[in-house]
Amino acid sequence: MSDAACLEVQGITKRFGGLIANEDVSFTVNQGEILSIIGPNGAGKSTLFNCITGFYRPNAGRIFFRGKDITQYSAHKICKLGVARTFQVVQVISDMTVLENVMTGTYLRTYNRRDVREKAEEILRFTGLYEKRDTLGPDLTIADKKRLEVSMALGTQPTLLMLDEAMAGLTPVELREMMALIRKIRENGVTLIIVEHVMEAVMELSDRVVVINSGRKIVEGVPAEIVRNPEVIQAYLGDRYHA
Amino acid sequence: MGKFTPRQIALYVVVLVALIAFPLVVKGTFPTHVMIMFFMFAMMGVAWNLLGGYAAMFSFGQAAFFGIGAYTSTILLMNYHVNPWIGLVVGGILAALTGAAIGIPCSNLRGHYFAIASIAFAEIVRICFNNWKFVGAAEGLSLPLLPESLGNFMFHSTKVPYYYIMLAFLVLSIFICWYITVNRGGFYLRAIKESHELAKGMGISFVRYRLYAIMVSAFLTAMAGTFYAQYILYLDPESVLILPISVQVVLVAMLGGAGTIMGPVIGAVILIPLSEYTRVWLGTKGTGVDMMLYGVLIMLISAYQPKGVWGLLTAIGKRAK
Amino acid sequence: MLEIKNASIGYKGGVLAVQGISFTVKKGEVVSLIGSNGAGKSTVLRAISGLLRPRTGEILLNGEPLHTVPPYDIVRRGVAMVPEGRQLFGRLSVIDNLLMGAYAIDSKQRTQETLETVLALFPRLAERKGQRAETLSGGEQQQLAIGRGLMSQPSLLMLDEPSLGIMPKLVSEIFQTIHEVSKKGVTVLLVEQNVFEALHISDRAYVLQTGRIVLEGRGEELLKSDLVRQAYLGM
Amino acid sequence: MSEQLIQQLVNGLLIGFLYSLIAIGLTMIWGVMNIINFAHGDFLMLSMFISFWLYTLYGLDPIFSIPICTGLLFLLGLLIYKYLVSKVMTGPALAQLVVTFGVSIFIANAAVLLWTPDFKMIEKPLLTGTWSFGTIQLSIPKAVASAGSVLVSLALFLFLRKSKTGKAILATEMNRNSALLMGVNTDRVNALSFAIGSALVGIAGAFLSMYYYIYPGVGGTFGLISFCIVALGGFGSIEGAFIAGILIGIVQTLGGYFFDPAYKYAIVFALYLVTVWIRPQGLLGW
Amino acid sequence: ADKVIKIGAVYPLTGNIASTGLDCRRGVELAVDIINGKYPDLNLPLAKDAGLPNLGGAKIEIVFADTKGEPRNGQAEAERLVTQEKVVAMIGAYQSSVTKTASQATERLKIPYVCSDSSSPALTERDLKYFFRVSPHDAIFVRDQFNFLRDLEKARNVKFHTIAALYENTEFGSNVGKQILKVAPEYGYRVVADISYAANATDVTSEVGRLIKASPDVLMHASYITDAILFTKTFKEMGFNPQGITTFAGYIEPGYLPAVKGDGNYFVIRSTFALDLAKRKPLVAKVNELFKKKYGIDMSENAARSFTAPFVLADAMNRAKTTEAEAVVKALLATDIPGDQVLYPWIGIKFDPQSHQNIYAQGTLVQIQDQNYVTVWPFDSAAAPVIWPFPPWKSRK
Ligand SMILES: Nc1ncnc2c1ncn2[C@@H]1O[C@H](COP(=O)(O)OP(=O)(O)OP(=O)(O)O)[C@@H](O)[C@H]1O
Ligand SMILES: Nc1ncnc2c1ncn2[C@@H]1O[C@H](COP(=O)(O)OP(=O)(O)OP(=O)(O)O)[C@@H](O)[C@H]1O
Ligand SMILES: [Mg+2]
Ligand SMILES: [Mg+2]
Repeated sequence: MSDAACLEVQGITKRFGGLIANEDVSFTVNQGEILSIIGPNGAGKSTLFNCITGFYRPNAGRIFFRGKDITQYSAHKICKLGVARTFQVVQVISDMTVLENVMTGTYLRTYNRRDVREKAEEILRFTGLYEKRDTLGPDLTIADKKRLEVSMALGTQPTLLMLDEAMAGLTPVELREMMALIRKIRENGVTLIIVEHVMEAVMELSDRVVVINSGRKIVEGVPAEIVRNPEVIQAYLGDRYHA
Repeated sequence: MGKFTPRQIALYVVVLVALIAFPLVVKGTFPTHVMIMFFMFAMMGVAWNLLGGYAAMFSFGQAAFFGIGAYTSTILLMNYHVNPWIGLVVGGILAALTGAAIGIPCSNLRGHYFAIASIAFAEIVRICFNNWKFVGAAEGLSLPLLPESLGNFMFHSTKVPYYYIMLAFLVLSIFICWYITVNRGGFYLRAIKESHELAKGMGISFVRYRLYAIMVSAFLTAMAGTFYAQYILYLDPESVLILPISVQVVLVAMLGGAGTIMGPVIGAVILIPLSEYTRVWLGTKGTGVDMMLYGVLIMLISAYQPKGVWGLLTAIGKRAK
Repeated sequence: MLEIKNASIGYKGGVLAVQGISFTVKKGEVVSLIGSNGAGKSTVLRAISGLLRPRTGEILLNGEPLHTVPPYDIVRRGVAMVPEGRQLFGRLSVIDNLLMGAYAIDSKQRTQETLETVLALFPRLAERKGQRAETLSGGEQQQLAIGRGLMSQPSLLMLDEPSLGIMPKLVSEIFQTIHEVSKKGVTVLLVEQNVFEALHISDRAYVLQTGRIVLEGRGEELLKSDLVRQAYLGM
Repeated sequence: MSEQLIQQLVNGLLIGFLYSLIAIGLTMIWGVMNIINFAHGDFLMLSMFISFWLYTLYGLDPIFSIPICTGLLFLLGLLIYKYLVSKVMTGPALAQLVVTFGVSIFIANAAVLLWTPDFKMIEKPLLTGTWSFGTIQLSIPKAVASAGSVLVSLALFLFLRKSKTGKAILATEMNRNSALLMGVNTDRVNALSFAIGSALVGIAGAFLSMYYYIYPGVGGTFGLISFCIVALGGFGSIEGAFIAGILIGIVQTLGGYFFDPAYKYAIVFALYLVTVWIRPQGLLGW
Repeated sequence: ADKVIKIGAVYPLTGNIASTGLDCRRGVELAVDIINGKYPDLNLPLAKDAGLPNLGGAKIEIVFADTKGEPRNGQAEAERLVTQEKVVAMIGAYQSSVTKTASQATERLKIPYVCSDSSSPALTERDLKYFFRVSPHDAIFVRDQFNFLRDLEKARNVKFHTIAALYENTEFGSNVGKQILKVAPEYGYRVVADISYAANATDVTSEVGRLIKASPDVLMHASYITDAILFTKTFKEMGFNPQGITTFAGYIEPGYLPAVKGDGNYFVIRSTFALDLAKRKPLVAKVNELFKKKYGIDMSENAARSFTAPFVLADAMNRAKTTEAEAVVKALLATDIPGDQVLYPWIGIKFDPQSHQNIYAQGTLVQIQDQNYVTVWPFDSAAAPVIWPFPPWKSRK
């Protein structure tokens, strides 16, 4: 295991009854990089996410986070170790304001109420939601909700941030903003794994891409290679993508 | 939340002063008794609120904690001559531990499953106490009469000291719950209430925080139980462990406004005097009309003012500004 | 066919999300509503399908008022909606979800035929027939939502961000499907973030900004307009 | 000894079937609307009183008052849904939980006012007595009620699974707005489910009135146990409630027989707690 | 205006056992009518004069209060009645647990309390100064039943070997159960089944199953009314046929017989009162007539029990010539009402100076014969011979 490895996934298999959602998936995420996971709908990306973050127990395989075997850890413990995530369907706390939502995340590592508040405000400035800090969570637009979810995850001060379709449903302008935010997060030294169908974002952001299909990893490589891979085109991108 | 305007602070101070002055102005045991019952149910409502209002764990089993508090201090006093104040703390701890013991199997239960589980748990406790010789079984326990003093937690000639003790308990409970809810615990409980998934994703061990909530709630409720035992000086399973007590607590919190600090207090100030005085006025007719009115009130408030009376008051307050 | 006249729409206890908008959709057209998040697009669709009521103004379908009809009858007038966020029946199977889509249709035979068409359109759904909808992957769910919308054999189909969370290969297929559906005579009202694809297949489009229509025109035309290029295509 | 064991098993089954019959109405309401009807036991009591008065005033045997009890309880369900429950459907969960408490307190005390707290019993119902199979005694009315329980459960199960309305009921429960978009009149569906749930307990009441005493508090323990059954079986699961009812009947009877009758309900509640510890969604819940 | 003496009465007038509370209340109200009015042909204390002659014809007024059957309300209402309504004495409560807290409150307030309707032995083991009990308690009742069995053995030349104790597990039943277990060996009976159960049980087949398995000669059953009805039905259904069944409380509630009709026949029940006493005691007939005139129903056991307390209090106050508590307590201690002035087959009313329990109180046993309560023991005051052993269920119509 290299020093640079932030996360190492070894031979993960996850079954739901007879259905194999992940089969023997292995890959490594290096410290400070952005790794994208792409693949057809139902390929098992979210499942993989859930296995890594402790929401599912894989049937086989092991997961190491910064050298530590976290395969059997529960979700909240993994978060405490420094892995934060967002959900494919946005989740925010509906009876809290934006600020309070972020404070909830921030409480993970900070105890004093005032410090928590300051830190949360700082994060909101960073993510550009500061102006809306007193808005109730559900009153935000989708774009802002996604941004809030990222802010909440940042509140837990992760070293690895995992985003499940954080850019779905954004307008091109919003997409640009989100991409900028993700770059900024990376610049702060956070490693990122993103699952995304928005290829623009995948192409521009990722250092490396892992492609899975029917639960198995089919290829891994830099974005430019991936989009030219016939298997990927056939299974995922479709012919029109080049157009 | 967590911040008070000067006007609010002034209001709370005025109310508190009025409550402190009450026994000096209004003499008579019955009004004092009604106030004590109001404080007691308000306290239990506040404790329940931490579970039901903030963490959406709708417990219908608070009577179990109430009973454990009452029984523990009484048994300690009767069999081992332990001072009731120490009994109060031991009872609270025992109730908290019981809460934890039941909280673990129930920690994955949501919504109604939790509600039913809490009923089942409280019924088991009731049935066991009802048959357990050591705690007097169905016959109950009469407390030994100690000389009247604060140290003995017992007064025979007047109810006024009970009044102040219960008022102090209530204020203490409100403070504890307020403190918890404006700090990490409150944030975490609300996150858990929103979604277990979300909470886990934010590093919140929902099992642990739900347990904390149960334990604090159980401790405070058990305190009320010890108070009850010292106040009535007799207890049996039928008077401290039954479902109607749990239900009363829920109603107090719900009608006042669950999930708000003062809601249960408002609920209690309406419901308790209402039920005490309707019993006095209508109860002797033996027709149950008082209970029918009570039922109608509950239906109307929950159907037409589902945020509780506190919700109504804040709405009015906002409009006034 | 569909006419929105000066409609203002808002949520309970909130301010107006849509203010005095008017637009029309003619029979057989594909019309897109585009606009940034929170512009009020979904709100408009909700009002047409009856989930929300306009506070002022009216909504007419074939000249008859629609805004006084209860939502469950609107379907029977041939209006179907594929809502934002899929909104499936989580514990029903894929097939049962599709059949619920045909709830308003009384003919068993027609239902069966549509079902076959839809399954042919989304082979993935045929594969997962018996699976509970809530355990489908995000994209599978989206497919199911669209399929369910088609099951009522609508004359007006409204789609709220159908390409959200769909893999690139399928995105084009979905727009292709919409195009085909419209060719069969179904009128389509489309809300999309994927502005490029949406405008491509649209006959006409309206641009919504903070609850008002700021621009309208033919699909291809709008693709060339500066406003759209800057704000929605990010060029 | 083993005869007594068989007898106890039979008794457990009989009470179990009755529990199932009482509980499926509750699971229906609960599953579809996500509302615990705390007045369920009181509905049972009302139905028993209806049956009693039909017998006393018009000499109608309880077996014939089944349709009337069912119909009247259906109406009651409709009214309560329309004027109370529908108001809290979109409100806070707690209000939903509490509103039926009000109904329960009201009905129980109104019954006292109308009919006094005294005990009543139907004197000579058509169905009475026991069948003897060797040393095993089988109470005829209980056996008939059990058959009724099986039929009703089966009918409801098929109705929900197979009929269009049944599916609409399930769909409404899962996603109200979507159901609306599919053309389901969700308000009517909710009213219908609440009414059907009430009607089912009406059937149970009519059966129970054949061999049980009747007074305003009669629903208490039955209500409490049916909550347990419904949760044990899994909310909204008809099959679950059916199986859980029988299970609880048997456990209660055998527990009382072998262990200690004083603790038999404690055993039932403990069984519930242990089950949900292992399966938080109940036996057949989701 | 006439002087009025206020006496407080706490009863469960609403709630689960309201029917019993209302029953008690009727007895009390009739007693007050008799005390306050002129009933020259009634041989009851103070019946002949209007009011209390020694207190200038003062009238008794009862202030009722509802406890809902909850101990805390017993206490609160007792206190309220004394401090706010200014009652000078207290009666009632029915449930022993409520009587406990209510009498505790009056003890603190130094107000006399005369109870004639709670049967927990513990009530008169507390050495309270102001508390008196007229009626027999459960320990006495239990002994009565054993005495009955012994008398029966002698009279019929039979021998019982085994008994079963069956009792509901609230305070009343478990008290009785405890007594049965304690007393049985003294009489040489072996207890073959000791079964306590929940009074609100929905089904009691497992309890009866255990009884059948134990097959005792005699069953002793302490129950409330719901379980009495349920057990009767289940005994019949499962064919439980011991030689005889003697019972407490539930089987004599007014609701029992109307509910079970002929199935109630033959059960032997402890009682302090039965209408057939009228044969020996004309007083009973006269009082019942008044009762029937006032309420349209026959006097029940509960009503008859509660009926006595106002007389005892009024008699003591009349002798004390004051309502002042110490004097009334003194007069109560000196109470000596002869047996012919009470509604029950007692020797009379006289309180033990220490425990304040009426030492003359005793029970009788009635049996349901042809759906009537008939006094069958003590044998010398029996209205009819006891039917024993019970005919098996199969042979009944
Ligand atoms: N709890 C579950 N039970 C059964 N099957 C499941 C469950 N969760 C997921 N699946 C199935 O596993 C497969 C992988 O699902 P997953 O959500 O991981 O896909 P995905 O790659 O995230 O797809 P998308 O891009 O559409 O979100 C899908 O076919 C899905 O139907
Ligand atoms: N359920 C609701 N309650 C209150 N306000 C709402 C609700 N849903 C949306 N809004 C508000 O209405 C406005 C318009 O929202 P709408 O969902 O119609 O936007 P949209 O154009 O569809 O955006 P998106 O692309 O995010 O779906 C927003 O300001 C939003 O905050
Ligand atoms: Mg996914
Ligand atoms: Mg939208």
